[in-house]
Amino acid sequence: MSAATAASKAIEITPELVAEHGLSTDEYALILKIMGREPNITELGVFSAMWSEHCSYKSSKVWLKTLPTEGPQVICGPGENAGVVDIGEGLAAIFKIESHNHPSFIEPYQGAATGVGGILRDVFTMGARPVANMNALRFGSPDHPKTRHLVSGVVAGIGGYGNCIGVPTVGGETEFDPAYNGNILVNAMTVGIADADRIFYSAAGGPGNPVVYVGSKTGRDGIHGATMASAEFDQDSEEKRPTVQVGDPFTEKLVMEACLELMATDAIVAIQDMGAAGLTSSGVEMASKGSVGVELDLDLVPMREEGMTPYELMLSESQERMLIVLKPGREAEARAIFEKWELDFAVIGRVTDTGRLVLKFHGETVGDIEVAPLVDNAPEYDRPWEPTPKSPIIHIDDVAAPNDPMEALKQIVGCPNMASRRWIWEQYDHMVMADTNQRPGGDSAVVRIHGTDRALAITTDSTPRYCLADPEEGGKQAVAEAWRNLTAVGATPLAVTNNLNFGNPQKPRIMGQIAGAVSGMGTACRALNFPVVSGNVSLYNETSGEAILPTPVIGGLGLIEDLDRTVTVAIPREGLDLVLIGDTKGWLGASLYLREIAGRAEGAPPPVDLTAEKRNGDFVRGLIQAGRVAACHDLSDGGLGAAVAEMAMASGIGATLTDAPAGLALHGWLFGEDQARYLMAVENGADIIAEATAAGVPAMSVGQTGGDALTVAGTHTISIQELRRSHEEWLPAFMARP
Amino acid sequence: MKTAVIVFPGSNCDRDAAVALEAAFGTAPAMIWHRDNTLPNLDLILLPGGFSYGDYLRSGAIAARSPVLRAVKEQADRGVPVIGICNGFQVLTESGLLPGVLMRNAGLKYVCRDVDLVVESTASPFMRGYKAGQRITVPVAHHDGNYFADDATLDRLEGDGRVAFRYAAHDNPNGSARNIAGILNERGNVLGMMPHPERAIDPKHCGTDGKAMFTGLVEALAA
Amino acid sequence: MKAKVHVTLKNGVLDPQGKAIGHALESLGFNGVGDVRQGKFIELDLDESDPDKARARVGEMCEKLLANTVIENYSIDLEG
Amino acid sequence: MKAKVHVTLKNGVLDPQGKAIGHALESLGFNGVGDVRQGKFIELDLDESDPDKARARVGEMCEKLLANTVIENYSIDLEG
Ligand SMILES: Nc1ncnc2c1ncn2[C@@H]1O[C@H](COP(=O)(O)OP(=O)(O)O)[C@@H](O)[C@H]1O
Ligand SMILES: [Mg+2]
Repeated sequence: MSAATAASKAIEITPELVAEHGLSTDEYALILKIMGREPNITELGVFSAMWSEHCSYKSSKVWLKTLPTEGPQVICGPGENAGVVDIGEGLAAIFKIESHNHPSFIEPYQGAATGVGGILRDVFTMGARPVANMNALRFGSPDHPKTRHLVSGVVAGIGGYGNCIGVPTVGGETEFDPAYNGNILVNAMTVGIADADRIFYSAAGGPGNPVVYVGSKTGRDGIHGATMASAEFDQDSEEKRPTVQVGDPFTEKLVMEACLELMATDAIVAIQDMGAAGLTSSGVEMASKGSVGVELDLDLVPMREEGMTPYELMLSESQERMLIVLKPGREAEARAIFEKWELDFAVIGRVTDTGRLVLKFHGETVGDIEVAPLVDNAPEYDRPWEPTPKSPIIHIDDVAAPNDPMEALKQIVGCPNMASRRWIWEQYDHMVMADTNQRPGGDSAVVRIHGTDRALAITTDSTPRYCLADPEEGGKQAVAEAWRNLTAVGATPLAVTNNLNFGNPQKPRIMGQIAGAVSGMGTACRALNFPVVSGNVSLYNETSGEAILPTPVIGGLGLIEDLDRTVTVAIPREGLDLVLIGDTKGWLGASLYLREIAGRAEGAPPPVDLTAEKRNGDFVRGLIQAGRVAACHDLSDGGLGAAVAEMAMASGIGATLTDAPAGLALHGWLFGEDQARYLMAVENGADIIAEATAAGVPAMSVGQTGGDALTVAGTHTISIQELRRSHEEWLPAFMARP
Repeated sequence: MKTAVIVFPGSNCDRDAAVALEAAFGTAPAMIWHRDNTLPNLDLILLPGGFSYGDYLRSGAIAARSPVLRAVKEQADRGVPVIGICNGFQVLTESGLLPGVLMRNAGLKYVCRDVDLVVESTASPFMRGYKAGQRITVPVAHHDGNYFADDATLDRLEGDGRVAFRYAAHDNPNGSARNIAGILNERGNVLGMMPHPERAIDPKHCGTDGKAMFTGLVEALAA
Repeated sequence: MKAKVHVTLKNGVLDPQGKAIGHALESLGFNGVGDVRQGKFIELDLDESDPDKARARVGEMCEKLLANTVIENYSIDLEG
Repeated sequence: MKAKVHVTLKNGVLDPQGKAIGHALESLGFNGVGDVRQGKFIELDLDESDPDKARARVGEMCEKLLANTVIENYSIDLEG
């Protein structure tokens, strides 16, 4: 082996050290085979990072491969920093979702903030200007002593980062469940827009080309606690080094502007943000994608702290850094741009034709690894799994009717999982960039494509209680609901990104949830022409053996061709007909009603009929795009009752709703969660119902808009004011509690 | 008519402001980088919202000491209209062009929402498009918008008719003294306000109640 | 040499953060907490070894940037 | 009695504020300023006259509210 530095040589690679790096004995044996010798500590660190679940997707890859990723609209599917879809007129939307679950539990503000920073980088790395942020959040029970602190920190952190960088946070979702007590979920999504012919990729090329480091300096942020605590590394540090990364949105804003400025030239060969595993993953991925080698001189890395070792430099997760391969001779031009933005700029290495990652430090070679096997031979496991046992189907007759249906409705719209999220989104600048056409609170956020009358619709969705009961149907439902939310604003759904949040994949039961959910997602994406273009996997969300609910979060993106032909959930005026699209059977299994009112969390979730979804959704979208719908809301949690209440609360105009059709109990009518349904307010209900019937779409007249109350079946009534009080009160009151 | 938007590192409403100015004036404003220490002769200068220098130390503090601010001050002294919106208002108070300070919101949280404003004074070019007493709805989006000055200063501002906008009673989003949302300098050519009129020029975004500020400015400057 | 600067709000200036901390302490069950004020504490490394010069220099920094003297006071301690 | 609490970032934790202040001082022409770190300074009035009890009490306040002990250290001085 070539010379290693004293520092690296001093550390003996013991089985304990290997284990601390999260590598199994088999994996280590493979490393020995690839290296043909024992790795030094820096090399071990590189393998450990690249073969981590996070970077290698070793437990999920076999399943992810089954997802549909193609379609005429797809410019770039999974595998790059983010997915790219064609949105017409020479533009592309670039988007992705990513989790920062564990760091946000440890330090909610910084964890969430750096999560937003990371996903923003993934998107602008590809040449897009970010135009919207979303966030999908799951917290523990409201009664859990940590919950309030976590909600407050996470929301402040997401706002703190997004507000400062000036990208609007336009929507998301927030749920509470005791299953997240020890593992909250913070999934952040960013959507950006780029010229379709100016997308930047990460494949390095051109041996001899300079490898450039830009952005913040490297510190010891986020280097794995377990290894850092070992005495050899940290002898002179009196306080245990925090592994928490601190975000600097101001610097990120500068990095973003500088990168976009450089991208307007033709100086870039490849560009890659430094995310998880920092310089290691960015360097290795750029080399691997381009089938080239990279040689880095670690002395040239801008450093924030003294005495940093090659190991630390390669594994640091300091934020707001990028790696760029420039065309030859373009250094000065690039440097001038970064200096204008007062950012560090350093040529730290070269592209080579050796196919090897070579690391130099103090004039010696401290790492030398062949890139292809490091990436291609990364472990991949087809882990054993058990299918989730089917839950029983719950019949309406077995579910108690409420004493007072309007009281039940009031309770449902005010329960922790349905209450207004205003307290959250008012802390987010959701209007900066002046293109937010639909603010948080509706089915999808609608963000205008700057300078045009076209827009993107964005949503995130998952119903973990369905996924727990039936991962396959739950996976389908998450996709279907995202597709429906886009449809409900009149958008044509284009593609999805997804964040798979699960427990320990080494448990066959959990692996069964993953297998089921991914399979359901794939089925739904295929049926709805809604390919997956990017995503992220977060496993091991368990504490003391207690796993989170299976939570496959779908981030959906759709296109609106004409902003004059989009609708919101708000009932705009009196005297409109309410038309319900889709079949209502009164499915109460795994429903909110069952849990919140009947106090039972059980039963099979509503089945998803993808043919009906597609047919009903296409019909509704057609009407909206033809300008024939005044307001529309898809039906999901809380069913018809919750939907009509939300439509009324959004504008202050009430409605009367007909009684349940013959043979259906009122609580099934109001609170059943049958899928593939929409409630529309329209000018001429009879015509629309006739057209629907002709098209084979179930449709029925269910009432009229007007007044300042909600009245059902002529007798049950509640004022909008009272509904609103219940809906708006819970979250601020909860957050104000000591 | 020549207008300019000053861009600091961390400004993020600069584009929104430029769109609003271009819509009203028909020509795009000059985008002036913070390091420029000389300015061309201008008819209107706008300091945009955002987080100049990350709003580190104090909101607007570092921007207020940048070279370009000296040049802005010179033009303000010559009577050129200067408007600071949100972070721009913070820069104006930090630089001494306007009295008082903008402290952390009373609720301590960032707040982004529509607020109802009352137009108080129409005695400046900025307010020409409005009627005194008019109520308008314009969004706010800030963490430090809690206007504070000593009582003597507040009395003077009110006595001199230099309160441009107030939050409607019961709609004060940040705890500002006397519900103050925007103030003028003595000469009436410098306006600072926390709400964002440039976000309210388009029915497809946040309504149009901010438009009159820009169209009024066009008229006032042409007069 | 190291300078430690305390920047505190002048008397009579409202302190929303201090007030909120006071409230929060109370609701956490800490009784008997009176006034709470929050200020800033800034540490600077200086390549100046003469204490008088250092003090003058840091004073200037405070006047020009570190404190908003309309509402804030500052004090300077030197070390090392 | 009065408690003065200093809350500072732990070593090695990035301090974006301090960094920005350092930059700003430099561009204002102050040379020779090295590292700048910004922390919080909190003053509390307590109705407690026993220093040991006061210190314990304020320590608890720091752990529970005043400091984010994942990334911050705190120190307590008592007066009066
Ligand atoms: N964390 C959040 N950030 C911003 N907006 C949120 C957040 N959580 C929920 N929202 C908004 O609240 C509204 C209701 O959310 P949700 O009930 O999940 O909608 P849906 O049932 O249509 O998917 C949506 O407009 C959503 O964007
Ligand atoms: Mg919806």
